[in-house]
Amino acid sequence: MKGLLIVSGLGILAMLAEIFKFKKLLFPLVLLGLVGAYVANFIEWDHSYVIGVFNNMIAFDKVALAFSGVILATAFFWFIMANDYFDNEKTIVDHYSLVLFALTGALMLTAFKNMTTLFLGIEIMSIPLYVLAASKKKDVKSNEAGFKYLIMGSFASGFLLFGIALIYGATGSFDLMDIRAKISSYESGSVPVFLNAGIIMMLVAMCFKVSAAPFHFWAPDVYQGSPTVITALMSTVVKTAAFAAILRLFMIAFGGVSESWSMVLSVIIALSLVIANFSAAVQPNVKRMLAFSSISHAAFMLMVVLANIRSNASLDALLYYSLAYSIGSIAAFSIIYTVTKGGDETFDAFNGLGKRNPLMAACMVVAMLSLAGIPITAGFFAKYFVFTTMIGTGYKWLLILAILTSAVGVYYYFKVIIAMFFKSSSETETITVEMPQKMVMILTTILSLALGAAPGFVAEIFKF
Amino acid sequence: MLTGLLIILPLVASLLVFLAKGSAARTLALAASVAEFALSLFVYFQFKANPAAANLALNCTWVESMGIKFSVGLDGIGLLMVLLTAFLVPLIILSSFQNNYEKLNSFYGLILLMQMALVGVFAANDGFLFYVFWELALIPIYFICLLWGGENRAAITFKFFVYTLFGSLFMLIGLIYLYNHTGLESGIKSWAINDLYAAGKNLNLDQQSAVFWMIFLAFAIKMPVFPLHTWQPDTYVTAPTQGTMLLSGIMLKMGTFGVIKWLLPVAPLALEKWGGTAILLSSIGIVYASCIAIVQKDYKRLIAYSSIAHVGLISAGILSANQQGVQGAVIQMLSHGVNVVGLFLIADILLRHTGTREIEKLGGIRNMNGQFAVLFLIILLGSVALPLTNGFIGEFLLINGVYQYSAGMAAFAGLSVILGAVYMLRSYQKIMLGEKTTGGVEFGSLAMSDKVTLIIVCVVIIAFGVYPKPLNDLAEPAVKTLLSTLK
Amino acid sequence: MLNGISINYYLLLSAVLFIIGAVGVMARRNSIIIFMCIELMLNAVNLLLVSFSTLHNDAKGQVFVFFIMAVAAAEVAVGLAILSMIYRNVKNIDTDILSNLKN
Amino acid sequence: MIKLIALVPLFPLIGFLINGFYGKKLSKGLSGGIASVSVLASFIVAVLAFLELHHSTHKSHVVELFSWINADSLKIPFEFLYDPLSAWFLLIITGIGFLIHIYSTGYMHDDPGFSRFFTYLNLFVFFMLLLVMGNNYLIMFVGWEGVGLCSYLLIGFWFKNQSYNDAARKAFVMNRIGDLGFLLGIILIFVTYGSISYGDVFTKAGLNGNGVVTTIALLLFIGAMGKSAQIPLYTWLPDAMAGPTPVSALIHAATMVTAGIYMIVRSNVFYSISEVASETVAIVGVITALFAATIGLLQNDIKKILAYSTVSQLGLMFLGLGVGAYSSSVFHVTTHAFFKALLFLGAGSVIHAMGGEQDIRKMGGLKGKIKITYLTMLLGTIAISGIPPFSGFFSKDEILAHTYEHSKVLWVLGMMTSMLTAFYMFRMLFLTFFGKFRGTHEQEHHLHESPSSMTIPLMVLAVLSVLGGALGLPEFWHMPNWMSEHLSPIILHKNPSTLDHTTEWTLMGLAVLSAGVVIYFAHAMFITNGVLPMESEEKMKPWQKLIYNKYYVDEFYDAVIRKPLDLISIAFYKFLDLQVIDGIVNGVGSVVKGTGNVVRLLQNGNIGFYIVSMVLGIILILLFTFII
Amino acid sequence: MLGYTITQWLFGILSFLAIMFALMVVFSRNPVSSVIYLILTFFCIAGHYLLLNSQFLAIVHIVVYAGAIMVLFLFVIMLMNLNENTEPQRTWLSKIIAAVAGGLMLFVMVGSLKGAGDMGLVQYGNAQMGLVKNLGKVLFSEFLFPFEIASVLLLAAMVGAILIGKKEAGEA
Repeated sequence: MKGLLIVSGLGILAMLAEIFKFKKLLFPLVLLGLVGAYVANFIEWDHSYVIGVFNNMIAFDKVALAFSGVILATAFFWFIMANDYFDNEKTIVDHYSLVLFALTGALMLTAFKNMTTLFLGIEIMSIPLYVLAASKKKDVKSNEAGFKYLIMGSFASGFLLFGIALIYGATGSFDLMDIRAKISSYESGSVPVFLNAGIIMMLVAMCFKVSAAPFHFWAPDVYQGSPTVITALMSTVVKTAAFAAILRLFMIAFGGVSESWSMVLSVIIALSLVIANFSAAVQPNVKRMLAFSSISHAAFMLMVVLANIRSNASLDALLYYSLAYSIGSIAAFSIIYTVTKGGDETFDAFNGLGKRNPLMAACMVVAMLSLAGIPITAGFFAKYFVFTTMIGTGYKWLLILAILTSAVGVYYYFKVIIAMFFKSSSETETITVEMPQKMVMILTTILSLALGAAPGFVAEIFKF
Repeated sequence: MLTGLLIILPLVASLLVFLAKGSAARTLALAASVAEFALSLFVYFQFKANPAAANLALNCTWVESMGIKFSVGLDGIGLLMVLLTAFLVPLIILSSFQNNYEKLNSFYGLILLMQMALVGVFAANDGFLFYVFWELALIPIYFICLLWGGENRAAITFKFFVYTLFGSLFMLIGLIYLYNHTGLESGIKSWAINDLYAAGKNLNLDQQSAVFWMIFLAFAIKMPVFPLHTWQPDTYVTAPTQGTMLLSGIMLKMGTFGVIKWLLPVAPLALEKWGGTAILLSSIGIVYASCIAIVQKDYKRLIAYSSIAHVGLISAGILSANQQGVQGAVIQMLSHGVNVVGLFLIADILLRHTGTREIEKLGGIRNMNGQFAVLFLIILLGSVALPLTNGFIGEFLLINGVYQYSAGMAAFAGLSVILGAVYMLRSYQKIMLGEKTTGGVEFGSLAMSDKVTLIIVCVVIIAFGVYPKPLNDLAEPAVKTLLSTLK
Repeated sequence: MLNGISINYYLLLSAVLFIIGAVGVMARRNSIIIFMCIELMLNAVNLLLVSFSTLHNDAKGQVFVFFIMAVAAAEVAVGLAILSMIYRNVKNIDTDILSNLKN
Repeated sequence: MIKLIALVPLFPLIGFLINGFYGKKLSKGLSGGIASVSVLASFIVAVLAFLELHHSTHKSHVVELFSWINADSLKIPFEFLYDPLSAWFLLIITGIGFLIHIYSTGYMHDDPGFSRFFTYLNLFVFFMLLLVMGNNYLIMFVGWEGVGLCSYLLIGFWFKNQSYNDAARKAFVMNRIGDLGFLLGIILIFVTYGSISYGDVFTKAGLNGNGVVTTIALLLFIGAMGKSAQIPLYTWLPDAMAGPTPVSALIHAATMVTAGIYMIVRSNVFYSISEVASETVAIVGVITALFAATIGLLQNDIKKILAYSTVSQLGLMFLGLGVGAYSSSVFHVTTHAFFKALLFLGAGSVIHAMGGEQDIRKMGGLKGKIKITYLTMLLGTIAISGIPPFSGFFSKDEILAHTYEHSKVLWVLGMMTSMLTAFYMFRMLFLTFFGKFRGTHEQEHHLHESPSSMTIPLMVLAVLSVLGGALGLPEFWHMPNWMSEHLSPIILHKNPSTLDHTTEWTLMGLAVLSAGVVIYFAHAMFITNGVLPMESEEKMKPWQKLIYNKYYVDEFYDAVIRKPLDLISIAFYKFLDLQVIDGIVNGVGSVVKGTGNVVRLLQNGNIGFYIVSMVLGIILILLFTFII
Repeated sequence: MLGYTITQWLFGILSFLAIMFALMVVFSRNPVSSVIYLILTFFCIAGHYLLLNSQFLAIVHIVVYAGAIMVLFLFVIMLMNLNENTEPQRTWLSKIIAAVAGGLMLFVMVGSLKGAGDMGLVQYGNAQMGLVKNLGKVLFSEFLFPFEIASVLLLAAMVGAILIGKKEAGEA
């Protein structure tokens, strides 16, 4: 809870900076605040409320804290990486506050206990992102990205709301616990049909947020058009939050009626795996490639939701996966950000990077290996956890499909590596990296190796 | 403990080498690998003196919650494989003295890293650890091939990488499946090899079959077994000679070793049901590859195909799952490792001295360098399994083992005895004999490092052909215990 | 005492409105109209919520509608701002023009 | 001495190593000397050991050196067996071997590869000794393939000539075919009896029924076919004449090619158990004998003639084995070793004199020029033609006698063979040494008798081939047949001749008579009428053409085996491997890309379309969840 | 009349109008008229609210949508003076597709929403429920947290709008 308050407070503080002229201090302040929020999480950990506050509107239980921990950590790195995105004197404050507000929304999504908070969380997270996506005002691509994101986002929230409404109609409540109780109170058969309809619609809406096929269309365009750092934010923080939300929603509210949505979900996963990997394989543009890859990763995480939502194992899996994926992406994006400053976002931008900046190339290799899921990077264990959760279930075909497609996945991740070490580029002067980005690269690389070396801790987190 | 050292040493060495500059890296790498060899010898004598007393095993917890342990140890077979690795790597490094690569430090660093992973694979006693090392071995070799390979290397090495990765993912699934069935009574799941064995035995036939094929796929691709072999010739040809040596000399053994240690004991029922099929595939591979080898133009490619043939026989022997077969396989793995390294070095020497490996373009080298011809001949005889060369011991045991499984299959597989002679002698005759001198190029005398390498190889070939007892003494009891677990 | 109307009619009505909105989004090229259609969809939802809240005789539904309104307002504000910016840049708000990001 | 029997193979090995490593630096005399002495040394050891064995009552001695292969039940020690059979072969190998070494010092004197030659030769002797001394089949196999290797090396000794190399390779590969059979036989023996040491196997031989024994025997015989050049694996031997003549004498006449006979005698138990096997042996043997003999009739290359006669003689020996006359066959091996070595060396000396000319059409009237060679070869020819009391007569007669009592048909064929033999051998003799010289002038000037280093071995061998018959005088002469007595310990089912004397005498008479007639005929043809072999094929009658071209067997093999193999291989490589299998693998990749490029088009950047597809997705989902 | 009660008549008429106007929103060429039609739709919906005893909500609805949002729309349209039928039309094909999609969607929705009958009728009994007093209670007790956090939402929207709207340095 305190974490949430601190972050939203930071947002407001950022706006005050405009008035009281301490913009320079903002950067350190924000980092400090994030650390503070993190600490707050730790303090709350032991005596974390399982029952929510504010009439059970929101509850920072262990799961919530864990996920918000992931989000805060990612955000921490993100701010360091993106620090020179906030250089423009005029807009610095707005950017800071918007990002922080988005973070607030994300944190809400990890902890909501009520449809209202879910809905508000999603919107609070999305609306600033619509703006940020469009924040390169002179750049038509950026505008278009923001616009598309906005239109499709609100269209999706339309369905979300319709679903909520139906569920409210069926259960007479917005409270997840009540809904769950009500659902379980129905003896089978007498469940009003439009309850399921509502669940499906919410599922659809959430799948849109995590950009699973066939609701993924916005992702590539928006990822490409937005400023790289914002793309990074979307593919890490937003995704993690969305998954925390899905986990919560389906674990608490709809866990009881999984048969009504698991079939649909399996199809969605299969579609996402195929479409994402296949179109990523032929992408010349790195950011788009990563967009598709994020879709396939979403599919992997959804598999956990599908496999067994109620077990600790799947909690571990999802948490670890989002952590590994976020760190990997941050590393990748920080490098892409540096490399593509020239403007060229195709793979050729990486040609000869192995010579031009070995350190960066090495980090990129680790990041790519991690995203591709090769030992002993974090990404490997992430996939490993997914497999372990999946293997018991009846979705063998999905497992096989996942393997086949992840073999395809290796292809496009290695295209980067090949470009870096194999292709030679026209310009040969070394690329210089600013200190902050360098720090992020190194730290994230080390982290993804460390997580890979010692993945045991996640299992220790949830013991209830 | 000692095994742990065997794994750590190359790792540390590789890091040092990465930091080293220029040709210092080369010497350092050689020194390190020799040290590793010495250490492995020490381990060998420890083991020989008293297998029980020799403190080889190393068990530390890695991921408590998932039952993953960092547990390594060596039985006879593993020790042999480690010895092979430790013996070949110095040779490989030595053989590279004549090639002037750029970025020496990364080159040798990667080789040593590879060695670490390989030793790990051969020593792992924990299913998960095994898989991790297995994948780990893939990365250095990928970069070796990608950075120092021949033309069109990007596509080819990539194909190799994805192909093998694809297989090993299935293996992972198989292993996880076993893992999920461990600890039925204790309730505590574990990756320990014995638990996996037990879990495997408790499965019914269908489950075992599934596991069998999933795991076998990975190994079959690595070896490679027909018809999963098409990545191999291209990769061998494109890779730098040292890379090829690593691939064929040691890495290939990962597959066969895997079948012995990680496949036979976990799925005995499936083996009875499907072993025949797998053996058939292997045997087809033998004849098929030998035939193809006959018509090869590029000598390196010829060796690549011959290697497919050899490994086919090995896998057939293993899958026949009897003492002679498996022991023969172990022996043959060693011999093949040594011989093929020799052959690839020869291919490299040919290229360096004459500028081509095209069999048709070569000829009459015997006139120019008799010594080379003799060494070549000896290695060649080793690979056609002439008695009193190391190749023969293994081949005899293997065919013997396969025969006990099915006489017809043995006869079929035995064709390699003939075909091997055909393509090897044909190529030897075309390259070395005859009047024609190679396009007027003077072949010249061998460089010291090459000469030393070849001589060492030849000595080993003959020594273990005449007196294979040390190898057998290690292999026999280990194989016996392993097979006893199948019952 | 007036007798009531089956909830199904309200469901039907709001579904129809919702879908008309959706069709609008699909069928029109003018971004502003598209926006309005989205508003229409939201209103359909509102109607549904209100009818449910009356059905359950429970005010939560209506309260929720307030939040939807707030969000709608916010979205519109941001959306129109973005649109006007786009208009400033490309002098056009036709969605088909805004399709440079593709493939 | 028997304890030290291991010395016998050791000496040649040492010789081999010395020559192999330092041969280049040594003077010719020295390296040749070392080689010869090493063989002489082992000969002496062999003789001493032989005497010891002869006097001792205990007839078989096993000397274990070290344990070689251990795989659970399969235990293969590296050990030697010294019993009458191996003892006898030791004598032949080392004895003849020594003579031929001496001869070679002269013959190869001007060759640049002098020391290399002796290296190979010593290696050969070593392996040959291993072959006959091993106490189990695998060591025999070691020697078996070892001699194969040496024969490969020696046939291709002049490696600059690719056709020689082809011959060498052909020999090796054909032997390999046989070896595979042999190897499978060995394995079957192990699988059946759980051991491959002679002692264990032979004691258990009868136990497992005839079926398996037959299989074993036939598999082993396949090996023998390869090594001893029997149909269908004989074609390598004539080509093997590409090697230096001493090689032909030692390897392709006296020793290596008789390995097959040794093997079968060694495993006589199997053959005496299995009717089928021994019948096969006999039939293959006699057919080969006749077949090769006919080819011999029209050959013009002096060495080729000898080669075919060797093949046919070997066939005769197998006939003997087939009809169970094991000792007789060994006897014939011995005598054949004498006179065939003699003949080859003689031929060598002729070639030497003719300055490398091998075509008898270019010779003639040499008897005046090279007397010793002529005389010795004459004796050899008489011996092989089976004229009493020369050695060939006795051995051949013994075999034929046994054949007669076994089956008349085979006997007839055998007789025909020996008649043909007599004919073509005398044809060769007459054409070479009689008549007038048909070569070029410089050849005529160049003609000279070979150095003593070559003639002495000739003389020794001549003596041996004259007196060799004493080793096995017919029983019915009431004289001791030393050979059969000597070998009796290792032959399990002896079949002493049951013929009555009259038949014996008639057979003998017939043999002599026929030989005499044939020789007279030959004389009439080549001396009196001075018929010469035709220069060109055109004038030949069809049957002559057929024979002259060796029944086109080589061409046949080429068409039926070699070419198809190449074609299949190319098909495998070019089509199956590159197109189909790899095609599938790469196909997967391109499919992925193709699909990717299609899927990519969905991303057409148009919001309207995106929304529509979203809606369609939802529709489908709802449809499947609720309607259907 | 015709066996229908007043309410049912009202419901019917309002629904009919609402749908009519909604359709007009979609189909009318001129953006301005679309706006007007949308406002009319909102009025109908407000009517429904009244019918459903949520008087306060109805007022707020009118104020927020008709009063604020739609005016904003109108503003923007004027600003860009799209006040004529210049909007390029979609191709017939895509229009048809859209229509078909809509039809299908209606079909499946109705299909998936049927069987709600057992929920019973909407009873217009409690006239108190929709009053400010009532709603206020719920809003400030149970929904306090969302109410507060909604301020963040609005703040974010505001900042966003400003960020987008304000002139950058060096902008005309």
